[in-house]
Amino acid sequence: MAEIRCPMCSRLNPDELEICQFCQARLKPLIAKPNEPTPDWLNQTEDDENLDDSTGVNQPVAPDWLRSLRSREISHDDLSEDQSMGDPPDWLRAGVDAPDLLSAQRRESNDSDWLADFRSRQSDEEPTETEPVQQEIEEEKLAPLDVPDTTDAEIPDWLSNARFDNDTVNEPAVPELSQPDTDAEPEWLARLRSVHPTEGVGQVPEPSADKDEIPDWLKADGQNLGSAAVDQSFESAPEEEVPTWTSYFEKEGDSADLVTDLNELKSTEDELLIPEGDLPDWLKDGSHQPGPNAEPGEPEIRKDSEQLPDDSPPWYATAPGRPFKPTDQLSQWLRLEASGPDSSEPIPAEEIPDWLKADKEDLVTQSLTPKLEELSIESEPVSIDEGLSSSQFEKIPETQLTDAELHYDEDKADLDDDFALLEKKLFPDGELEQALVTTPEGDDLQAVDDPLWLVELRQKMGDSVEDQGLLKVSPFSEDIEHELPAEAMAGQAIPDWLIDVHAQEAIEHITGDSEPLEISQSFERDSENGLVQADLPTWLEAMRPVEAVAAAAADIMDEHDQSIEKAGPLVGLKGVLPAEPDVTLAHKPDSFGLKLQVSDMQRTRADMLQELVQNEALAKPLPRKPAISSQRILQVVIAVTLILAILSTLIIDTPIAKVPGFPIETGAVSELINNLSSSDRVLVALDFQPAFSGEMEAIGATVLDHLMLRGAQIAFISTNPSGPLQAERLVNIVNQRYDHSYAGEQITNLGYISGGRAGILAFASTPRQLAPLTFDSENNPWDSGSLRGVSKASDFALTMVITENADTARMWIEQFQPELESKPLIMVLSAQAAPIIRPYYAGSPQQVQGIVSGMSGAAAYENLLGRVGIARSQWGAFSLGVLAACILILLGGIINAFPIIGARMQKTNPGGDDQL
Amino acid sequence: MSQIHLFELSFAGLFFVLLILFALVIRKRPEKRLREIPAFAHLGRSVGLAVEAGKRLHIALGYGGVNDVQGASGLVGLTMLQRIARAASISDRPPIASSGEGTLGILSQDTLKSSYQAIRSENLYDPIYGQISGLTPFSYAAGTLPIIMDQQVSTTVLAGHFGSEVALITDANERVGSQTMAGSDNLEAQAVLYVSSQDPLIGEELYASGAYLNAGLMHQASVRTQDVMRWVVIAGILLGGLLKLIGVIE
Amino acid sequence: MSRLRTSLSVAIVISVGLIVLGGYFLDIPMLNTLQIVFLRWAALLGAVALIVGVFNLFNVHLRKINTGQKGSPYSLILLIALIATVLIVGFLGPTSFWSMWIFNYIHVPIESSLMAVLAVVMAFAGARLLGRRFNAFSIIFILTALFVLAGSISLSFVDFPVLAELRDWIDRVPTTAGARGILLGVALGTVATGFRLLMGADRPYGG
Amino acid sequence: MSITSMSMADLIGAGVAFILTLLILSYIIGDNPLFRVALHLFVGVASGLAVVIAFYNILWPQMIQPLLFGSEIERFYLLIPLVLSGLLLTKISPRLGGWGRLAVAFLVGVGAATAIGGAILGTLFPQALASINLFGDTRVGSGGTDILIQLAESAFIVFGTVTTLAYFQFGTRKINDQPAQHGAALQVTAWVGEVFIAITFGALFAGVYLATLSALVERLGFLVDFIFSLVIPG
Repeated sequence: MAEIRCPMCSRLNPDELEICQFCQARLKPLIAKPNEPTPDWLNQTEDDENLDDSTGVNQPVAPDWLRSLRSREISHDDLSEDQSMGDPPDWLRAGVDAPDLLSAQRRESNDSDWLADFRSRQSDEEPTETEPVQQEIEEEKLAPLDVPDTTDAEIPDWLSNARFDNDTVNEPAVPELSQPDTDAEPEWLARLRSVHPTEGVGQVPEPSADKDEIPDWLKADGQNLGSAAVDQSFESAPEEEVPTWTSYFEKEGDSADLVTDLNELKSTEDELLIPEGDLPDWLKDGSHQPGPNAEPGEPEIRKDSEQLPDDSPPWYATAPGRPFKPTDQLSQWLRLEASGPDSSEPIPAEEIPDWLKADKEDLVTQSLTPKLEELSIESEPVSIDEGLSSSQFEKIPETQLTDAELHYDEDKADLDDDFALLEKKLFPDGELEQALVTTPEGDDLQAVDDPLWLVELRQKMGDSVEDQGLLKVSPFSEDIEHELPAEAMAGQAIPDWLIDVHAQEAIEHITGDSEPLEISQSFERDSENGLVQADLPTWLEAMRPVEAVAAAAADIMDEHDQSIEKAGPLVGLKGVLPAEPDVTLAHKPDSFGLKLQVSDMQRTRADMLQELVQNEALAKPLPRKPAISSQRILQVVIAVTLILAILSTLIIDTPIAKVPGFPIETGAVSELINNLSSSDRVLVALDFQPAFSGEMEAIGATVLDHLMLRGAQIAFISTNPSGPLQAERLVNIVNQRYDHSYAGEQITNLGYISGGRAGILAFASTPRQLAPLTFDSENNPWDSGSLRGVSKASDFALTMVITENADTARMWIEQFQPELESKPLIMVLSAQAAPIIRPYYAGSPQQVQGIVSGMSGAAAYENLLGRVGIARSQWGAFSLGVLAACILILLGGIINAFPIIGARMQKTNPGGDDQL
Repeated sequence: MSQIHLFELSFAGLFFVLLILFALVIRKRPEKRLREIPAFAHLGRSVGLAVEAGKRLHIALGYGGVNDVQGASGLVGLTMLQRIARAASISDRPPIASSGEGTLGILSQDTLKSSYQAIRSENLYDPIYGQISGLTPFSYAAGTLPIIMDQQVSTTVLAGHFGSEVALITDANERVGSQTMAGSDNLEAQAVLYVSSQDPLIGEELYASGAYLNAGLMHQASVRTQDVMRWVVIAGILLGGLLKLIGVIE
Repeated sequence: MSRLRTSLSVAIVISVGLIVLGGYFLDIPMLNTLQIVFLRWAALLGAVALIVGVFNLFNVHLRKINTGQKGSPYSLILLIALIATVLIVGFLGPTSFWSMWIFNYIHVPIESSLMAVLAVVMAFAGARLLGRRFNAFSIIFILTALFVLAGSISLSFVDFPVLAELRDWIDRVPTTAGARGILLGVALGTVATGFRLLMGADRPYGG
Repeated sequence: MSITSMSMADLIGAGVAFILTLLILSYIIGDNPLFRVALHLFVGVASGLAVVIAFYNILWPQMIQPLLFGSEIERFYLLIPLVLSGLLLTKISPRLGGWGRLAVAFLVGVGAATAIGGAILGTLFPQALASINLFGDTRVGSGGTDILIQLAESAFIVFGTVTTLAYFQFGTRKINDQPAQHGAALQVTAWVGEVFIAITFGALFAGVYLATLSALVERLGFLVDFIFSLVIPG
């Protein structure tokens, strides 16, 4: 059975557990539902009715929330204040949402990589989430950085990631650059990324605690599968796989793990086929009109951009056109794979879609937005690439989101057919599986001229790794591993303007009349090339060696002009693979001066976030308590003293106690009982907990003894489930102790009436209905038994309530006594209830005609009857115990008070309430 | 029915009318300051600290039958449960409610469910968090001890009908070093809690918890109504005593 | 559907509540009869709720066992005890020998032992009070408690009749006064709570 | 069952009770597995007893029996509670629980009304009247004391009741940027009220303590008796 490591105590638990069996911490992530509004306590003063209206998704996380917790100044409505401080720090929740994953991450080499935790958490979480949640997560990450327009969620999360990346240097940037993709990526990708070579797949947590066996990515609803799984596998999948595989290669050539992961890869085929309904539009278009003719899609794109918030960045507005490309290209790429090496024929017309050309304006804006800013901020030659790549990255996912949002409902009907069509187009005869598992095919690789480094790599890994296919994919990974791809650079180099830029500015840039020279040039170059730079599929971008970025922009362009791929997946694309010299110069990229401009405030916030998230991820050791505290010693001393005091008197039966005095209310009881005749029926409400049997049986037994001496017919009733059994027990005790033989008709156990006060009220008015049968349900006492002729409360000559509970006593007084019509009601009470009930005896009109209370009352009553019962036999021990308790409480109080008095003495002005 | 019942009816009527009036007034002018009750101030902090420390909050609802007067205190406890559940919804250990009566147990589950639904966090809900730990007073107390000792409880809120056995619960909290805030309708329980709880709620204070935890407009209104009716009762007692003394009424 | 249930529930609460309440205050035979009927139904439902409660208890501990949580062996003991009790007492009848045996030798001893533990726990709490809240009220509390305790015993070697009288006075006068004040306050709170429920402002039943 | 087996059963029972008592008392030293065992055993037994007794005393005689063997009217009368019980039972399953809400609503409705009625008829008026009646009270409460002293006592009780009641006052005068507090007069009244509350709780605590101590005495007595009965048979 796979196990999950607890995030709190880091101990292993069976993976079906939701709560750690050692520290009770939640093991499985709780995933917020989409559109989670501000928790009610953000706007606590609202009525519950208004709650649903409160959408707090956009509430920025307020670190002050924590500050307020730490600060000790609490006002009386602190709760609401704390809560209204702002959104729950979801990133804090994130830290615990996927604890096992966090721990898994921790076990990885990069312990300090809190961002990796984040990413892996997300990638595990997202598949079960939908757009709003992604948006939320973006905000969660951005908010602590105090980004101005966080609430509009206009800043894509890749941006925030990029920012974080800057803090973590050795971090391969591809994943966070493809963050929008990971937002929607299927879990197998996440697993590929986050799974530790030494871990089984079984350790992957299942976000939703309820559904068990099914892996998350299968549980993921149509939306995810539609918009996430498919897009991901097409767009970001290759890009995602790369780092994982390389990490495998560099960690250990563990073929077993590779196979495991390959199986997962295989399994994703199903996932890719699953999507139902909610296909993003661009996919639908794709399925309707294969590949190129995206013009129909064009209005869609416009529509999207219109429906976007005005302040959404230009690339966002123009994005929708983009996602089609990778899909199309991948499908083509797959076809190429299938058709083998000699498929090096020129790219079919459809492979260079017209809309790519048609999209010029978009592309301009895409490259423009970043570039303008760069010009304004830091004029580095790389800026174009940054602009392109960075703009490239968020287009795809954001569009998917938008489209999914826009068209989920309306298009649901056609989607199935559309998708069926699409499936046919994309993966004929499960080529995808083939493609995914053995991509590219061995002989394909032969066909493609192997670069030197690839040969080296094959020599290095070839024999150890069983799966050739995977190995042969490795060139890309090798490439990536050694050299940060352009995106990485761009991603790391996301300048502040991308965060701080106001949307309006961005839009101005799109529609700006004056275009700087560089841009127009780049655009011309693009158009000359026929294939627009910005249209390189992301996975293809990932393959571009870092030198492409490092070198001057002009050179890069030249490079691109030089080489046209003849075969393989890149067939027909220009300058996407670097020339060999570049590759052979593989080395870690220098960290260029593309620095993230972080203000001190942002830095401190980021540090705080990092610290908090790390703390959250760490298992919190429980505060070690001293083996035995002084208070515990005091408790034991009290116990021992008490027990010794009592035992001494019980064992050595010394008459140290005098029989207590005889209270007037107790005398009233014996008087009333003395007036009873043998034909009189007495109702005994026996309503005490078995816990009090020590006291109540002592008191009750003696009064019951008196009743039996008078030969009264006794009927027991109780509002306490165990009451009837108590009655049986008490009768036995009295019979044995005082040699009575009360049984049969003399004793009727009416059992238990439920409903408390209501039950008593009902019993008072209609006793027959409430207790139709005796406790053992054998006979009906009302017609034949001792209660013949009794139909109402007042038919009882005397009612006696035996209880330890003042409330129960009051219930009987208030509900039953009025029905007694001046028939007496007497109380046999525990010492704890007496003070509250005594006024009912002393008061006028007198509602209780007599009281026997406590051990003292019982001892006095026994004395009155001339019996030595339970009370008198225990009276000595009891008295000594009470005395010991008094002394202990007094001494203990003084001992505990001294330090405080001392402290008070030292204080010049002692504080308010505590002031004596 | 006797005339005295008309008195009682008119008392109830007055109470009801005032409740409505105050609700309307508060809707217009919300702010009305309540005297400080340390327990509620501490509760606010306890919730925050529990969330931060990854500990659990435990709300003990007692065993008062809902179809009874004693049930009222349990229902107040449910209001506190609702507020606390929402407040601590970001905790990785959701609050747990224990009750000692069937209906109260059902209600605690319903309350938790609706609280989480209100903040769209249904996935936080698990019936196990609204559990019945025993069906008699002492078995309830006994069943609650393991919750306190094993569930990493940082604060226990006792709000409901208890008996003197409540000392077992507070002592267990003492042993695991967790805080207790406690109120009950039962006098014996109150007496015990006055000694054994860090933050006792005396008598009526428990019933004002809704207002102190901002549970809604009606809670504010009912606190104001209680304040007014309090003086009605006081006036009634003094006036009645005076009239009785001078023999006007028998 | 849920909304429907909610509004239905509120309607039930209000109508039933008003009928029962009316039965308390008004002398209308129809109303009084309905009140009694509803009270009896409530008593029946209370018993059914008890059964639901037992199932809840059962589920909670069964789940503990299934998930192998901490303390699951104890849960197993609890379940065995529960089932055994239900079977024995259920089949043999509550007054049968073995039912009484369980009650006399398991239920009562454990419960009264817990009560006995309270004697130590409360003495300890009393001793700690001044350490926890050192103020005038705590001191008054402790002194009162000590006087009442000492006043309720009569030892041959320590006998202060004054204490007994003092205890009697404390019970009769200040305690009565304070208890009444508290009870009245609690009653006011209870009425307010009741009205909130009747108005559907508090809906613990969900919705 | 024969006498011998009974006595044997009782002997075994006493032994079991002895052991269980020791297990529970061991909690005084500290929490331990044996205590836990006894605790869980108790919860199981107590709950089992409660449910069986509820069945025997309420469900069987008041519901099931009339439904099975009762007249048409009885059955009709029980129709609604039967339906409500069915709904309530759906609460056992989280899935079906939705409609159980209606049954719970019925209980809450009755409970709310009982709470109001009980509090007003059962506490508010009786307690207020008791305070009022103190003054016209000709009979002497406890012990024959002089009428003036009794009047003074009555006045003192009422004073205590009023101040205690005033202590609970929640609303405060709104004084800007000052902690919420009562006016001077009310502060004094509340302080006096709190003194009465402290005295009341002190007395009640003592009462509770006496009850618990008698339980301790009874338990220790049982242990001693059991040991003696083993050491000195007969």
